[in-house]
Amino acid sequence: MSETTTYTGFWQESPRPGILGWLLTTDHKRIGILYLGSLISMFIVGACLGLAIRLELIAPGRTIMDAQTYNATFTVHGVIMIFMFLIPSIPAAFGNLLLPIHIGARDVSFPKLNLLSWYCYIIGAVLAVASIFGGGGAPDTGWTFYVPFSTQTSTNVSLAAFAAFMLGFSSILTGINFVTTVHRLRCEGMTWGRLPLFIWTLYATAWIQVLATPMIGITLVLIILERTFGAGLFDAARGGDPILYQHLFWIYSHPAVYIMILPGMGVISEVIPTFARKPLFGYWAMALSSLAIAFAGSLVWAHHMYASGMSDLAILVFSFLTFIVAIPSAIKVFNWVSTLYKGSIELAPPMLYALAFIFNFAIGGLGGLALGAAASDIHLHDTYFVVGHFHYVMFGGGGFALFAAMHYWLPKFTGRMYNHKVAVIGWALLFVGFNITYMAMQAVGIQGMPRRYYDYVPEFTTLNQVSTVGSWVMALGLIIMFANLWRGMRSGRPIGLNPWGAATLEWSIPSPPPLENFGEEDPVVTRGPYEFKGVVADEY
Amino acid sequence: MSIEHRDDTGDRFGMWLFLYTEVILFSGLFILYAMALAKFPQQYAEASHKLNIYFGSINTIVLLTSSLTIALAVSAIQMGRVKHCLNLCWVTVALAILFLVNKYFEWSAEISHGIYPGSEQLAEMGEGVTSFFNLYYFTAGLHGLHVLIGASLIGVVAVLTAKGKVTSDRYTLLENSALYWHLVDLVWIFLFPLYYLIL
Amino acid sequence: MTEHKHEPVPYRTFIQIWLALLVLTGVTIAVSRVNLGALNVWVALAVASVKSSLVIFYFMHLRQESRLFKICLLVMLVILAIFIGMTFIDVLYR
Amino acid sequence: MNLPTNPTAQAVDNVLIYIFGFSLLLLLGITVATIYLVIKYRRSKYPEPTSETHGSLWLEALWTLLPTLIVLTMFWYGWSNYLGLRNVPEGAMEVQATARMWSWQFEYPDGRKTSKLFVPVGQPVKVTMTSVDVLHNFFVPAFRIKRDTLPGIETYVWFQATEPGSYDIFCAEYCGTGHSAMITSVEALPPEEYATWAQPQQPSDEPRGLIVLQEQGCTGCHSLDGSDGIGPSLYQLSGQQRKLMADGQTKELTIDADYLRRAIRHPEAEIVEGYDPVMPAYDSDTLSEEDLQAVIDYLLGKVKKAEKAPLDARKLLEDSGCLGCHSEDGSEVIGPTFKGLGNREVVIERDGKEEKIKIDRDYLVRAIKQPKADMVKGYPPIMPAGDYLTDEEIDAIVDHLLKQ
Ligand code: HEA
Ligand code: HEA
Ligand code: HEC
Ligand code: CUA
Ligand SMILES: [Cu+2]
Repeated sequence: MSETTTYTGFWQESPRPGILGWLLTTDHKRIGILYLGSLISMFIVGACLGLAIRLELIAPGRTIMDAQTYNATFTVHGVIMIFMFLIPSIPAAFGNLLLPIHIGARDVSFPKLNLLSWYCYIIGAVLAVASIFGGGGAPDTGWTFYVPFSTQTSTNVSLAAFAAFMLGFSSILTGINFVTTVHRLRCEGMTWGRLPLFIWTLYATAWIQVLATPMIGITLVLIILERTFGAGLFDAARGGDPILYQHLFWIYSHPAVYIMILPGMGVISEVIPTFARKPLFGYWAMALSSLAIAFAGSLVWAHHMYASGMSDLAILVFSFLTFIVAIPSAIKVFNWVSTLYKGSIELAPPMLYALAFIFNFAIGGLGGLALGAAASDIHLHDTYFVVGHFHYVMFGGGGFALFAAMHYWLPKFTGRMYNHKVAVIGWALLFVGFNITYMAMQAVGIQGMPRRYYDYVPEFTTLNQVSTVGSWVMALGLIIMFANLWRGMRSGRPIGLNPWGAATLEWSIPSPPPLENFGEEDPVVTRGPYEFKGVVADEY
Repeated sequence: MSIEHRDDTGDRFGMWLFLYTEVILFSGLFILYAMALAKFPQQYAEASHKLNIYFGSINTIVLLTSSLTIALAVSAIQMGRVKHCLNLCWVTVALAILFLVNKYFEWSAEISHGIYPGSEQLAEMGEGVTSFFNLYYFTAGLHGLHVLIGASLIGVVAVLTAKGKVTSDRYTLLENSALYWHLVDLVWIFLFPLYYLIL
Repeated sequence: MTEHKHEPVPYRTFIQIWLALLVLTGVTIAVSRVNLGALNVWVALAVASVKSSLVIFYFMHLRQESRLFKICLLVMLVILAIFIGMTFIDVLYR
Repeated sequence: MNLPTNPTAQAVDNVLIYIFGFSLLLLLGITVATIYLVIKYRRSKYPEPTSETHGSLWLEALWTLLPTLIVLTMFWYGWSNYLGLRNVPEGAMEVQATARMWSWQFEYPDGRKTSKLFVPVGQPVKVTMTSVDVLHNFFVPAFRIKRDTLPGIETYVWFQATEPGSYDIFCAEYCGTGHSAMITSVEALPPEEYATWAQPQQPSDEPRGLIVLQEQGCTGCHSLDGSDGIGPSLYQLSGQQRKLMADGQTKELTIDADYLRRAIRHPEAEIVEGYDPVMPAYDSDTLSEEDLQAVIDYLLGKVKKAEKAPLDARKLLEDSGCLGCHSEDGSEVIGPTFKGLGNREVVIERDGKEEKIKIDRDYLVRAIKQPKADMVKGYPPIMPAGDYLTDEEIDAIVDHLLKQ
């Protein structure tokens, strides 16, 4: 057993020993690990609910649950996956783990606030779970909480809304922290032009978190007030306007989809150059397109509302702007692909996930174009095509990027390597199962099956069955992947500083990194993040 | 163990970012207001007359003055005049309480007239008026909550100042609380004309 | 990192600003009693903007802060204007 | 082909095909390029990269400009065809639709009300919509039209059926427990047939109360045959005992006219135990006093069903598609033949066990309503349940079959 001799870095070094050393830590790496653990747990809960949804839909009519339970199931599935899994996933877990190291700092600007943000997350998660079991029954509004249904239903909507409010607060605190850190704590020589792309995307994301999240905060508060006072804020008969609710909701929730994808794009922009051993193609285009997505993403929210009764002029404007956001995404895809040109490509597990990301994201994103065009959205709106679209971008994009990040960086933070063969098997099953599941959903959506449907007409049976079977393949892949990573972290072979031969700062310090990251002396950076000349990969 | 890291500018910058989130938070209510005003200009003017302009104006003066005192407190601590600073902080807190007391009387008067969210009487006055008062109560209520938080914050900082934890060398805490307080004032600067002065 | 501290602002400046704010408050109240139609709202907003600029630049020391702070404020205001303005595109033309 | 093209469906399909076509090309291009590059520049062949380039302004400009052009065409095409969905042609027939949890009601210019939307083929129809409770959405996949219905606000869609037939209407905005059951259909009739249908109605042979129940959408939540729905079934109410929750207390009463009146006018006051207080109140504007009386009489069984013209069972078999799978002449098609059915014995599988039974009325009813319950040995389980048939129709069919 080599355990005793291996170095354990921040896992052991701490001002406080034991469990308190974790619960009261202000170290960004430990907080990152806390986040990772909690959000993976939430992911597993949410994913099992997803499996239950698919099982119910294997045949028309009732199979395993009644309509009310089904409605609660997809609501909780959506709330968990969005607010508790994907929004915090990469920024809060890997952002915390890596942001300070990437810019050569000891920690983030506000370490205590960072811990507070994790506690807000935990409180939100606990309240959300409580809302499932509390008095009125699990919330059944869909994750969008549309009025007037959400103000009328007798389920625990207020509690769930408050939970989402806390999660939003947590996200805001992370955002404030990251913007400040990037501005204030870059080490000597870390110019804007030398920031790794991951940091650029985190920075853009953090701005969205700061400037958009409060809008969902006030929206949720209004729902709670409306439920307690019955004031009629969104009731047309009392001077309100139900469509305005949808504006407020999407003003946040559309930018939020870029909170989910941008950091993922950052991860892919780290992984691809490393495994092609070649500088990222078009660094500045990549950096600026991240900011462009963040900015333009705040201009397009009403594309979720083409069929809502909104004015036609608004449809014209928002449809136009929606297409504009697609352009920076296209730039990114083209740049990733051209980075491969004349490289030296190794298909290690993180790279496989990155390539799968590009494919899935392209399908999802191109599907987004059909949704962005006014005429076609009228047919596709609120059908399973939308469900397919967002699983492609959120799971196939955001989720796969998280898995890429886990395969890429977890060895760094645990000091141990997982089994590559098993990782490839898990990846293949996941990738194939994923595409079966969601391609079938897109197809059935084009045929006209509406979403949030407990029951469907018999014509849709076959495709739904295909989709359900696909979800089992995917489940198998996920279990293999998680099991392999877990075993690797516990008992894999120890690795050196730099197993992949990457050029960003974290690879120049021990694995796992020590408490102070860089020791007594702050680092001085003299080269860009993707200059691989002279970087040698350690054997592992 | 870790070397004390200090970045006052960074701390202030973080505070500004936080204030932006507060602005956006309130803006949700202002969006609702703007849309409803565009829809019911007449009824909004009518409803606005039902609010007591004296309460509103006095509260405006109270808040502006409290903003002055807390700004002075920051200058005082910078110049090392701790005693001055403490007095100014407590005056600010007192003004905040005055504001809330005023608000209390104003609201009780209105509620006793049957005007509050969800009331029957309100419903009879027409949709525009209902919408006006709904938004008025929610916006002013949220603002009142911020007054409460801001005043408590300043109270805590004043205690810390008295204990010597806030000094002419490190006063970011006071400065940031002052920033927060100014935000409370800023919101009111818009709230006041929009609700009390629509003609 | 260069530690940047502000010069204390003299009491007198603050008191002058406060007086200006009080005067402006008087102005909006007075203007609001004159019926200008739809213009009333715009005047009220204009005065409020002037008042808030005074608070932001003086009381909140923005004048003394670096350019970064000012740019960020501008970004926030632009986003805010977008949120409000673009919602009007729907509501006014429905 | 000179199939008439459906105007709204065509407008949407053009855009769908255009965007999906382009998307497919782009996806293929990107995927093929990626796979090619990954294989060509694999590390085993090129241990070191053969280029150190950081980018190219030219390429960058190219792939900013190209996507811009592509998406702008998509945008414009999408928008201009969308206008086709909004601009209602002259001379459209106007129908007023009301959505409620979980049923639709259509009101025609002559005041007639139905729960399915009957339209003549070839004429544009404008549906003006509103909702009485929460958001719903009028979605006809076949015509590619969709629009929310909002409480207190009017919205509209238009379409033109070009082929006679029945087209599904789904509710595509989540609205609670019965969301997925909020299905009805557009019944497009040839103009002549529509004209007959739209004739000033002869005094209908259905009791007035039943018509009202269907028009008002009561049957969306209440069954009339004793099966449980969102609300209690309205089957044989007379004399039944009810446990009610009122003001937080439970009480018990026997159903009578007074109670039914209260249950419909003020449903929130007394809630039947075990149900949610979701039933909307029907005031005298929605449900007139006479209609209410008719409903109550009907529910209490005070009206006898008028004698009806006997149903044509042969026609029913044909219309319902039964003859697609079952023959009448003894030949084996997909399912067992109907010939000689009346005096046959069959081997069925029930819960995995085989059993031989004599065909009787009960068995046939079950076979039509729940075909999966008893499977005739040797046939695949593909028969759809006949829940689109009314009880009378099933009765008529069974009578007919037994005589074979
Ligand atoms: C990670 C999350 C994520 C991301 C990144 C996106 C990205 C995009 N989304 Fe999606 N979307 C969601 C999550 C996301 N979406 C969710 C959750 C919903 C449903 C919410 C609900 O109702 O519950 C939704 C719904 C949704 C709708 C509303 C559908 C409806 O309900 O009617 C629309 C409509 O415009 C839309 C559009 C787009 C567009 C244009 C993009 C673009 O950003 C995509 C850009 C990407 C590409 C274009 C592909 C990559 C580029 C190439 C392959 C190169 C070639 C490209 C060109 C030449 C253009 N999305
Ligand atoms: C990140 C976001 C995310 C992710 C990853 C998923 C994952 C899945 N989702 Fe989700 N989904 C949403 C976000 C997401 N979903 C949202 C936002 C909605 C909208 C809700 C609404 O309408 O309000 C939605 C709605 C939605 C619907 C539509 C419901 C409806 O409209 O009626 C369906 C239907 O099939 C579905 C299915 C699935 C499935 C099968 C998975 C699968 O991918 C799950 C795969 C995972 C597994 C199969 C688990 C395997 C792992 C384990 C069992 C753990 C083992 C652990 C160890 C060994 C450590 N989802
Ligand atoms: C949204 C679904 C819904 C609709 C539409 C609806 N009901 Fe109901 N109804 C219910 C529910 C749920 C209950 C049981 C709870 C209660 O008593 O309110 C109920 C109860 C009743 C009862 C009492 C029945 C009993 O067994 O005691 C009657 C009578 C009734 N409804 C008649 C009608 C009529 C007539 C209409 C149409 C004009 C109608 N309902 C429309 C849901 C509905
Ligand atoms: Cu009605 Cu969904
Ligand atoms: Cu969107």
